[in-house]
Amino acid sequence: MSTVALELSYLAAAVLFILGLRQLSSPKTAPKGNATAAAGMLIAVAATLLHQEIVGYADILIGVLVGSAIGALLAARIQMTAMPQLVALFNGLGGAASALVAGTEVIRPGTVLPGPAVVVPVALGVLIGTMTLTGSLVAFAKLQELVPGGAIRSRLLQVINVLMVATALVLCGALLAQPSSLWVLAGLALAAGVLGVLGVVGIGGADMPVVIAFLNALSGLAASATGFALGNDVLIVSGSLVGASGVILTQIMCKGMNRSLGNVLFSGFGAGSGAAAGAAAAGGAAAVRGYSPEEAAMVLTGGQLVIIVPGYGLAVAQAQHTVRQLADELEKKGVEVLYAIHPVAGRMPGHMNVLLAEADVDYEKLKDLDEINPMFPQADVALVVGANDVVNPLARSDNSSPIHGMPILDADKAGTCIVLKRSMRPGFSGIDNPLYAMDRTMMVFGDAKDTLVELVSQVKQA
Amino acid sequence: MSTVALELSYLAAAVLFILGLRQLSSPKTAPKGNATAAAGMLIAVAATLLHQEIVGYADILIGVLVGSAIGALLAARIQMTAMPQLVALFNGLGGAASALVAGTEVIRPGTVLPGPAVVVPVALGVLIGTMTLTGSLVAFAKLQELVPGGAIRSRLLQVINVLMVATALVLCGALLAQPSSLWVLAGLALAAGVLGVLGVVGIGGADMPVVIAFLNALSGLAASATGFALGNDVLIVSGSLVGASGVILTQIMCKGMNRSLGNVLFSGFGAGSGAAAGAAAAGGAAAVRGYSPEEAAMVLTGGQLVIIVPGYGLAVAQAQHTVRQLADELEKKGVEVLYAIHPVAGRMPGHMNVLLAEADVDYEKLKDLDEINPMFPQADVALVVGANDVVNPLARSDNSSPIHGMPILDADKAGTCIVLKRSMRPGFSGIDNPLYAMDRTMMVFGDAKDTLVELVSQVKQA
Amino acid sequence: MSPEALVGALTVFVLAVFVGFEVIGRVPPTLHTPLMSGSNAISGITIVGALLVSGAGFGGLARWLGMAALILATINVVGGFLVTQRMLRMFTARQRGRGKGTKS
Amino acid sequence: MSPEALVGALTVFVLAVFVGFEVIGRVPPTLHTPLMSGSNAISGITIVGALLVSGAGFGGLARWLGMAALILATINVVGGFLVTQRMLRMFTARQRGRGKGTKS
Ligand SMILES: NC(=O)c1ccc[n+]([C@@H]2O[C@H](COP(=O)([O-])OP(=O)(O)OC[C@H]3O[C@@H](n4cnc5c(N)ncnc54)[C@H](OP(=O)(O)O)[C@@H]3O)[C@@H](O)[C@H]2O)c1
Ligand SMILES: NC(=O)c1ccc[n+]([C@@H]2O[C@H](COP(=O)([O-])OP(=O)(O)OC[C@H]3O[C@@H](n4cnc5c(N)ncnc54)[C@H](OP(=O)(O)O)[C@@H]3O)[C@@H](O)[C@H]2O)c1
Repeated sequence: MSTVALELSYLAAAVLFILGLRQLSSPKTAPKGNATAAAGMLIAVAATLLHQEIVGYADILIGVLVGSAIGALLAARIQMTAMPQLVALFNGLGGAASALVAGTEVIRPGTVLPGPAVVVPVALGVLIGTMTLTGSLVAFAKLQELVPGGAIRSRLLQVINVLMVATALVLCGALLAQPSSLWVLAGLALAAGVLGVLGVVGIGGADMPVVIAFLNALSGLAASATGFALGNDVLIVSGSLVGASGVILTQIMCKGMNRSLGNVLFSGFGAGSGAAAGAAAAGGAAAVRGYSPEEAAMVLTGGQLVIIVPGYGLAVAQAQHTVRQLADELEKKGVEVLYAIHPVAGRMPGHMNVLLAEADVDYEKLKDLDEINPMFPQADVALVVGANDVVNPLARSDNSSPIHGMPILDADKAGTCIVLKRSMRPGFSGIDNPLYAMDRTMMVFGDAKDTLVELVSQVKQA
Repeated sequence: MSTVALELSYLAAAVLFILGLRQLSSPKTAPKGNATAAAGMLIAVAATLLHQEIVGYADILIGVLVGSAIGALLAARIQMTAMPQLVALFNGLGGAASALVAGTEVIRPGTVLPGPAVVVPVALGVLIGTMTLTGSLVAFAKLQELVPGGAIRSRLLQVINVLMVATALVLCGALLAQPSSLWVLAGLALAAGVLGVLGVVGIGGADMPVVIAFLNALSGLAASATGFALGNDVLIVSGSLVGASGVILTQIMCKGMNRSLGNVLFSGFGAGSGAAAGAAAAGGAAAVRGYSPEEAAMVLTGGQLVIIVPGYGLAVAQAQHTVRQLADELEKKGVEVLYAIHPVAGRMPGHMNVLLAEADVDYEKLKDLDEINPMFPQADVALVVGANDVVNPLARSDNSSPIHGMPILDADKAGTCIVLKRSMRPGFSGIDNPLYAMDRTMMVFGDAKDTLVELVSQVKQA
Repeated sequence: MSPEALVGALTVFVLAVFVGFEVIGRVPPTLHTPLMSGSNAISGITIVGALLVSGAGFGGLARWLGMAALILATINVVGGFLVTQRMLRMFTARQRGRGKGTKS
Repeated sequence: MSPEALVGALTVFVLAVFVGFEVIGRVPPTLHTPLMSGSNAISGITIVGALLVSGAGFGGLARWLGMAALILATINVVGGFLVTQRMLRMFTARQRGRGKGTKS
């Protein structure tokens, strides 16, 4: 295949990526959008394989087979609740591939002494790609609970951080002088790797989703940089599409948490939450009374409109199917059921939507913040399932609270507020929730799934 | 200025164009958007002037001065009602400039024998650019009423049309063989010019706005083609932005008229309207009764909500300021006044908006079709000022009507419908309007401006 | 232009068309007339081509063609932006007038 | 890459960023998780670079680096698209189920 034909195929691939992403704008067309994007990838790969520069297919066959097998296995086996980890992992692998391809461009046999127009993007590709890899691996480990989730911070780490940034800059300069030096390149990758690790180690486990969206953006930028190095437009286009997507998601999440990106990346919000949690649990538990599932079931069946507020606890308890059952039973009894989805409920953007979609909940019943908040005053019951911060009224009232100004779901304005959680421990932000102590609030303690199973059978009997 | 710096400036210009167009999405930011785009143009021009290839500034100075003077004069002097003509004229000039630049690329001294990658875009640039020029000039002449507005059609014209298309194709082929032949190029331009004239001559005067939007798209494509010929990215980008804009506007207008572009361009809808108008005027006049401005003023002041429906007659009568005065007087009397703006009211997209904005009407009172239609049943009065087709209920009810299916404003659903027009002559589509014969309709015959002046003084006295 | 460069130019064209459709699709009907005249002014970007021709010191026909192109493109650019500005000022005059009273 | 080509690449980059922001901005929150995994799969486009390296017949280090890049990129692409498809199927399963009964 001639170079022109190859580049036309790449253009077609880029167009398909864009069209695919456009179709992601509605759940109805989204599966087609994903297929469109995949078709674009197929065209790009097929055209590359037919290109005249390809002389041997043995290595390619091995690489593609091994990669496909691993990828397919991971995709098929992963549990929906572990999606954040998987996305983090894939992100890292993509970044690593970009770094490797960019690096190879200057050290491969037969490369002519590359000028700055090549070396600069290569350096960026290696730097960003490797940071994405190691950062994503740390994020993966935290989410998979292979390492403790807290934010690790110390003076020493900060010093190392500064040293590494300096090293990376020096090595970038060295690469410009000696573009094909393997050692400079390896050093650059090493420094970038350490930076990635240190950057993410210092961020609390619960902030990981923002980190993942940010790493998503970085993996796109790494692909773009590699595209600049190879002079390949499809890499540049795809990389910048992904970069834009990552940046937008990061913004949305930061806004939902009412924090800036800088605050997330550098302030270690999650660092102290363990301690705060303990204190809050001790102080708060006395003030509230627990109710039994029977009592809750009676209130539920007596209502006309029940709004379910799912939170991270739903994912932990894997209770999405049971919630759906409860809603079905209530609907059979003539109760209307809606779901209130907070933009940062759970641990990644759209987390609750994916879980509830898995349980086959009609997505038209999933209402976002602006839509559902005016409805709470009319609702008879707000059923809070493992959510905490996203229904904390302090965000509205307490100027000094760390979550002040974060938009919240007005579950406290419903007739009765039933809360399912295991204890009085606070959520991600580590602060107390006065909702639990309200008169009109019924706490039902226990694992969300167990409680829901109980509720389903009670409602059935009613 | 080096080529790289020049191209970076062009990139900056393209970015400013995009940002400028984005700011056009709201009336508040729109003036800034226009200024942003103009700044982009300034950067592009300034960078070009500093480029090393420029050796003499005398010609440039003359050209820029003459062009600026004419442009500024036209822009300052034009009446708002003549905007369609002016846009058509500018369009044509832009197309001509593109054709000239593209043509010069192959015949200028020192050009090396250009390959098909240059010749094809040059041919397209000359072809599209010249068609845009002559087509726009005909549209201008029709709108300015220099020539009769009707659609001129005959077998002979069709034969010439086909001949010209064939000639143009042959000449494109010839140009590929002899890229630098002045005669081939001139022949191509001539054929394209004739095509442009014939294409627009065959379209009724009232369809001109669609034609202008379409010519707008063509002038963008001509600029893009020229960009391909010169290998100049900023031309390509700007041209395709304009092309996209023209295509979208054409689509919107066709949809508002419930016709396809093919139908507009090739069917001569406006051709028979003169005859139909005569017939309708004769048949319809007997059935309805005229009212005096006094009677109308009484109804107006008695209402609580008056919806004004402006149409092409408002532009003809230049009555925008008087409408505004009437609205002010009514508001002083406690009557709420809104404006219902149909997407194709008038003779170009957004025509009514511009007129009313000129008269300083708050744009928040201008409601579009979907917003205002549900409000007509509550309105006491619909005041139809020189509108006809856009309030014709036949579009809803009569399957056989040529305007059937065109979305209309439901003026007939208001308590009383007051219509200001000069006669029972139909509007652009040439068909009768049963609204005028309705019981609840009051026709007030006369020039819209005269009637409105009368209404203002009556309302003042009431 | 080499065939490879042509593909590059095509890529730019396609991307710009996407940008155009996305951006223009958001312009409200109220602003369609200014959009038309404003985008028209942008299409006068051929002025840069005309400048390069006019400034190259060609003689004969190329010179006159270049001059004609320059004049026409300049009318398009200058007239287009000015008339758009004139129209848009009307849309905001009302807003500004109000602003004085109520600080909106 | 020549400096001129670099500017061309930059133009493509900038336009693609505009397209990205416009297009992604319209994805509803419901679909943010699939958007993340789907766009992630798209960033696996480096696979074409990895293929070119792996197929070039290099020996030594370049070969192994290419192979590693290829495996990683393939995991990213294949896994990314498949997992996205799996998630999206959930969103539509309900719709399809309904379709049977009511022809919606
Ligand atoms: N979505 C995102 O993209 C994202 C990203 C970064 C950070 N965040 C943050 O995460 C938080 C999300 O708010 P949220 O309200 O969804 O969650 P949350 O505030 O973290 O609270 C979750 C609650 O679920 C309860 N829970 C845990 N396991 C449970 C189980 N098995 N059964 C019943 N309850 C269980 C916990 O209480 P017990 O331990 O007492 O059971 C906990 O209070 C916000 O602060 C947000 O800023 C979200
Ligand atoms: N806006 C666009 O972009 C566009 C483009 C192409 C076509 N069109 C077409 O143009 C039509 C627009 O509808 P429309 O309702 O606005 O206009 P219309 O249907 O053309 O009717 C205009 C009416 O205004 C009256 N009129 C003219 N001069 C007047 C004056 N000085 N004082 C009072 N009345 C006067 C005329 O009646 P008298 O002669 O009896 O006074 C005429 O019936 C549609 O059919 C549309 O499809 C619009």
